[in-house]
Amino acid sequence: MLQIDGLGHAYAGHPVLRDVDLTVRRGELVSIVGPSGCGKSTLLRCVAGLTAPARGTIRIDGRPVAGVPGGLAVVFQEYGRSLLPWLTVRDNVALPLRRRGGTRAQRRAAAASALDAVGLAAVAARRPWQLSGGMQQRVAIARALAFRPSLLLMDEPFGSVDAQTREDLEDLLLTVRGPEMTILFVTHDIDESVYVGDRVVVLNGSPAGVVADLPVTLPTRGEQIATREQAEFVRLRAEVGRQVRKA
Amino acid sequence: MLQIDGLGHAYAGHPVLRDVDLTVRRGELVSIVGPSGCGKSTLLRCVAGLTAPARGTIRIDGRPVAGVPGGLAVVFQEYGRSLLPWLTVRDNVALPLRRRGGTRAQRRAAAASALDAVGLAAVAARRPWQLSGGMQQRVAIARALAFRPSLLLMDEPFGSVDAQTREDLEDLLLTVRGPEMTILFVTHDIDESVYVGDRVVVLNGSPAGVVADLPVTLPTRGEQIATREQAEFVRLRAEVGRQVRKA
Amino acid sequence: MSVASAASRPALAAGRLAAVVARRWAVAVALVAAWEIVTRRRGDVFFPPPSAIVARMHELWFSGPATRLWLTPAATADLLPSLGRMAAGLAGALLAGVTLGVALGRSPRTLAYLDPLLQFGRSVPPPTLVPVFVVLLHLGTTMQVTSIVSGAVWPILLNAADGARSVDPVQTDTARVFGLSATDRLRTIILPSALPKIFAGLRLSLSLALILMVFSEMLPGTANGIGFQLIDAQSRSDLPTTWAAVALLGILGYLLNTLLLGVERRALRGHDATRGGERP
Amino acid sequence: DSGTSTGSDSGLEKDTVVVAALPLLDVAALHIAMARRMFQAEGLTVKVQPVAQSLAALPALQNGQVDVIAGANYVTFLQAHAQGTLKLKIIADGAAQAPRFMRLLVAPDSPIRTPADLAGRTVAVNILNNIQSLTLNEILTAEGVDPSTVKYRAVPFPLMDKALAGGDVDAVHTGEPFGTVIERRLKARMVVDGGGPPVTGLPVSGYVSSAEFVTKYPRTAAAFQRAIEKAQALAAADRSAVERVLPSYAKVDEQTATALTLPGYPAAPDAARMRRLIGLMVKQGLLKADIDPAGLIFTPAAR
Amino acid sequence: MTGTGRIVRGATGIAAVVALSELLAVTGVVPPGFLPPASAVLARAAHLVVDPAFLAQIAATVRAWLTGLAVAVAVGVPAGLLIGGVPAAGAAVRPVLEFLRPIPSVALIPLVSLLLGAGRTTEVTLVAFAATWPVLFNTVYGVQDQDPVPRETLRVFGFGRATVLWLVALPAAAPFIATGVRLAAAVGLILAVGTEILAGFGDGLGVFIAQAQQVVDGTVDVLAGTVCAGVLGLVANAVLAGAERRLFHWHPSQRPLSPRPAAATARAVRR
Ligand SMILES: Nc1ncnc2c1ncn2[C@@H]1O[C@H](COP(=O)(O)OP(=O)(O)OP(=O)(O)O)[C@@H](O)[C@H]1O
Ligand SMILES: Nc1ncnc2c1ncn2[C@@H]1O[C@H](COP(=O)(O)OP(=O)(O)OP(=O)(O)O)[C@@H](O)[C@H]1O
Ligand SMILES: [Mg+2]
Ligand SMILES: [Mg+2]
Repeated sequence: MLQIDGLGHAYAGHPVLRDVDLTVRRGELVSIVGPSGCGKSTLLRCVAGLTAPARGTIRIDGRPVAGVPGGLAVVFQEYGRSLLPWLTVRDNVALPLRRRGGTRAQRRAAAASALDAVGLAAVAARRPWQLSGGMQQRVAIARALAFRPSLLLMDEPFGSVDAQTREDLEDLLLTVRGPEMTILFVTHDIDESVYVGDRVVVLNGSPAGVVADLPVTLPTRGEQIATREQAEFVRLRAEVGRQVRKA
Repeated sequence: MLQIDGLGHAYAGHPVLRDVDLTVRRGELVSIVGPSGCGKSTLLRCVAGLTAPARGTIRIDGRPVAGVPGGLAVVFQEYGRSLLPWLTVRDNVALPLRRRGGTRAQRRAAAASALDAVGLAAVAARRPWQLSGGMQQRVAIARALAFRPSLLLMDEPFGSVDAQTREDLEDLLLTVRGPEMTILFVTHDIDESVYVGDRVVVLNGSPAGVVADLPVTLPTRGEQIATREQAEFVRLRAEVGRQVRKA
Repeated sequence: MSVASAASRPALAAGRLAAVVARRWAVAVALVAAWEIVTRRRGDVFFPPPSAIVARMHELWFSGPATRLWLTPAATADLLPSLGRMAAGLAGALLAGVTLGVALGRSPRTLAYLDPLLQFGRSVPPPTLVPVFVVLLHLGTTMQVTSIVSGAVWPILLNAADGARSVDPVQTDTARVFGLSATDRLRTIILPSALPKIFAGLRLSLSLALILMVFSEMLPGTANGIGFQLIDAQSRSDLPTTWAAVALLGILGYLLNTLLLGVERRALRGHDATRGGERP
Repeated sequence: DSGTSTGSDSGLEKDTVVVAALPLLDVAALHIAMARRMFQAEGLTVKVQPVAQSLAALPALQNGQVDVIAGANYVTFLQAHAQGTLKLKIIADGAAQAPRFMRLLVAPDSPIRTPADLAGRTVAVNILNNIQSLTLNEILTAEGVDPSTVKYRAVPFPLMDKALAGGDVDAVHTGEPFGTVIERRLKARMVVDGGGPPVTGLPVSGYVSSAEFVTKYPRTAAAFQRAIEKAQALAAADRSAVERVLPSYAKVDEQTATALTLPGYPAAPDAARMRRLIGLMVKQGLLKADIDPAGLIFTPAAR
Repeated sequence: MTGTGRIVRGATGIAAVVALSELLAVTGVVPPGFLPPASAVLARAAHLVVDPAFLAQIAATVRAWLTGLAVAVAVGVPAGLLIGGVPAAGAAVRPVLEFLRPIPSVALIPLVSLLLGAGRTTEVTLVAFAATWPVLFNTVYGVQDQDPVPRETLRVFGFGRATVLWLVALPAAAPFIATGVRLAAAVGLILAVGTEILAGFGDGLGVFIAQAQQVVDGTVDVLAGTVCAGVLGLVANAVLAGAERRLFHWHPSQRPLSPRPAAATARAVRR
């Protein structure tokens, strides 16, 4: 579904990414990890068509990306700033649904159920700036999920929520994903990358490239404690950790 | 050093905090955990004198807090927005040092060494918006540390950095803390709260109060893997987890 | 970022420059051409064609000797005093507008006391104040500069107040926490974040100052300046000169504005480069 | 809309005339004619549109929003005619220079005593390069003073007292009723009689219209002319007739009205006097070339 | 600050200035007889505003002013969005705008009246001409000086440029556009009255002032008219500022500077 070939990018002369190759099949959930500042957000920006890469090509369903591809949703790392302060939480979530058509009532219903899924049904009528950091982040997640995108890019989406909520959201993500939703999931939490991902891609180096691409083959899935106790899980997280750490 | 009595707060009628009592000795590092949206940031804002609490008193060294106390530094949860985009990274870090006096050169040197400590010496001359999210967060940390505050409030300071850097920063925090620096450390990571804290305070409930205040008594400190393997550590983190989860 | 081979680079650059110039000026040139054609057809004395206006401007102001930059004595006698008054007026407006605006933006209490007076003041048409000016001030430069300041200060003041009020709360909190002194707070947070808006106000004030310069040269006691020329030509029904003065004001405004844009670009260089129009 | 209903019974092309009028002594005849129903006698209805400066009414005249400008300053309108912005037609004379109608005043303690003392001094006039400097220059020349040594400054009549008292100008060249008021208030002293020889009788302002109007509505224009000329004669003959209308439109109180000096109210426009004005304008560079006044004066075809 | 508190403080400020100017007249700092004291001007203004003939003049001015302002907003906001949001469009029309903008409306009065006739249309045109610039430029700056993240968010969800402009750029710039409208309101009023003064023809507050300027001792009337103009501006600003407070309560500039708990919140906690 997504095919990245020889992608390179530089900001004002500082090279950030070099020769990134990555192929993602439809419905796959790929975790991306790497040290802070290595270029993960940049990679997502390129895929989203927000930044034109200096070199290399990105294809979605075989067509080169020029501009923002359709059916895309992004949870930005700057989640707080990506919410519109003049809209209520509910309207923020319902906003992208205009693209999907449907009546106003349908959109509101979809927004309400997405907010319910992230545990924020109670604050639907408030404004984003009246929420705590973690709540804002969950609003951004709800917005992306309500949209039912075919390609979902998430940049450190669970960084501001507490451990319990984080586990709930991880499980929520595993529930909502389906054969039609392809997901790139940037995270700093190595456990998390293994827990949610079908594959874990490690970016590293300066400029960064793909230093590891590890398939996750866990016998059990979706039950937090049990999953994390599996030997395969422990092996994978150690391996990912090693790849992230090597300078 | 810090004494909070019967603190309560509400935003426009929504009660957030109720009857929070907390006493912190000089030089102590208190971790604060609790579910997302429970009021941790609000508690820090009250201590910082940025929000006047609806009820209760906060005393620092016996004097009630009215306005922002001296010798204070805060790492905000919205780290990105707390950096000034028109100043270079170095100048952002050096900015609060004016209060400390010293020549411009001294301030710059202090800023440079703080940036070095968080691994950002190379980007001192760039602007904050040219940095990745995790790098911006580290700049905010460097700014607070360079200030050598007597009271340091950190709101989820390591949320956007990768696992390796996070461990490095945790250890950095343990290095720079001293008998004169009192620290309130809000985090979502239960392991982290136990690893860095002398005590872990759990906020929970709606409106939230202190549901647990657990002293951390670990034989060894400051070596990541060894520390986390101790039985006491495992016991504590389980206990904290239980307290955070109970609705 | 496209990679061009070294050989084709200058050609490319020249081409790009030409394209930029064409894009910038195509609309303007088309409009002037249309104007020329229509006015020539109509032959109305009130609306001379642009070519006639340019000829008149040349004759009036730019047919002097090369040693004086081709300026005629009339040009130096009218242009320089006018520009001087305008510069003084704009500088006064900038100083007063930023000072008052920032103070009002940061202090709701002061604002409450002064707001009605300021709102009243800025709605007062300057021509009605002439009797007051004549009594309180001396004819000539003082009165003229005062009238420019009192009219041009408002956009700067209002925009500065607006900018100072909408500083990101996290930034003000940061300043409070680190105990920045009032001057530091002003210098490093409030002014820089209000700066884009102050510039928006300044650009409005610039053109207002130009208009007010004309107005100030209609005040009692004036005997030189572009505005005076304009009014005098109008009273003599000398339309080519009237139009020439109007065009000169337009050109002056354009030049001054371009200058200001350059200053603005430098001043806002450090600001978030991701702002300012769409990204490519 | 200037009233286009045809006055067939009176033989006029239209019976409503819209007049833009200044609040000056010059237009006393208009108000006398209205007060004494002289327009009605000619079958005319006159609507007055107040206007602050005669030139400001020019676009309205051009667009047919007004038909006549009362108190139109001849210097200004002759210039407009010469530039081609208006095909001027003078329907009736308004005011002419008369002794003391304009006067040059100085503060009581001023060192300026004779016209010769004006050399190098600043003198306020209502508008620069217009009737006031034109006539004063002529008087100074006659007195043997070089007019180019006088610095003129534009100060509107009503502000002249303030400018003189504040010391911003050395002398003010006033017109009535301002001259009388300033003399009384500031105890100002007259140095030059601006209406004295050699400019006495020089036309100052009149009732003007455009060639289009008089061509289209010749009989209406003629009726208007007859009424004004009757009123002019009355104004010239009976000062009290003028004094009675002044308070209503020129905001002059009755006491001032009796004290002030009136201009001349010539019965009809006169080509010879007009030629003198044009001659002076050409001489002082206010006109580039001579104009033949005969063609400017509206003379109705004999009935 | 409560509405009443604002009004009381504002009134205090005005009273202080009136008292000061009265004092200047009494102490003779300003030579007597030349400037009427504030009390005389206010008394005259109070007398005028109950005079139906004068009110009709005011009404004429207000009509022209509001019409011109409406035109300015209708032209300025979309044009500003286009110039600020679509760089190519901006580059093409900028030179023309930058040339037109500084042309003094004062100089345009005779020419516009020749084209459109001396009267309402001319006045409205000039008001609109002058009032468009503040709206336009504040819109352009408002669009350009905003956080790109919200705009990118919508682009990512597949909204077209126009929609993003409408859904994000416009609301985000709205508070600043509103400031532009407030500036334009004052400029428009000045132009409405100023056109009337300089054209001195027809009816309106400016014509009243221009007439008063021509006569002996007209200064009281001139200043009384000026007070009326100022009060009109004051009222317009109060209305616009009130609307801003309602519409933009989400904007940092409308939130209190340092959050203090309201009495109501304290009570809520007790419960
Ligand atoms: N400015 C505000 N106006 C109204 N309500 C607010 C405001 N700020 C915070 N709140 C509310 O107060 C509660 C506590 O917020 P706070 O930011 O203290 O939570 P937190 O514990 O820091 O959460 P997180 O871990 O998600 O950052 C939340 O329910 C939030 O909705
Ligand atoms: N607008 C910009 N201008 C210049 N340099 C930039 C810009 N944005 C990012 N960079 C640089 O590009 C590099 C990669 O940034 P990016 O945001 O992609 O990192 P990241 O992997 O997402 O890091 P993090 O995990 O900390 O968010 C960083 O070194 C950063 O300094
Ligand atoms: Mg990132
Ligand atoms: Mg928080």
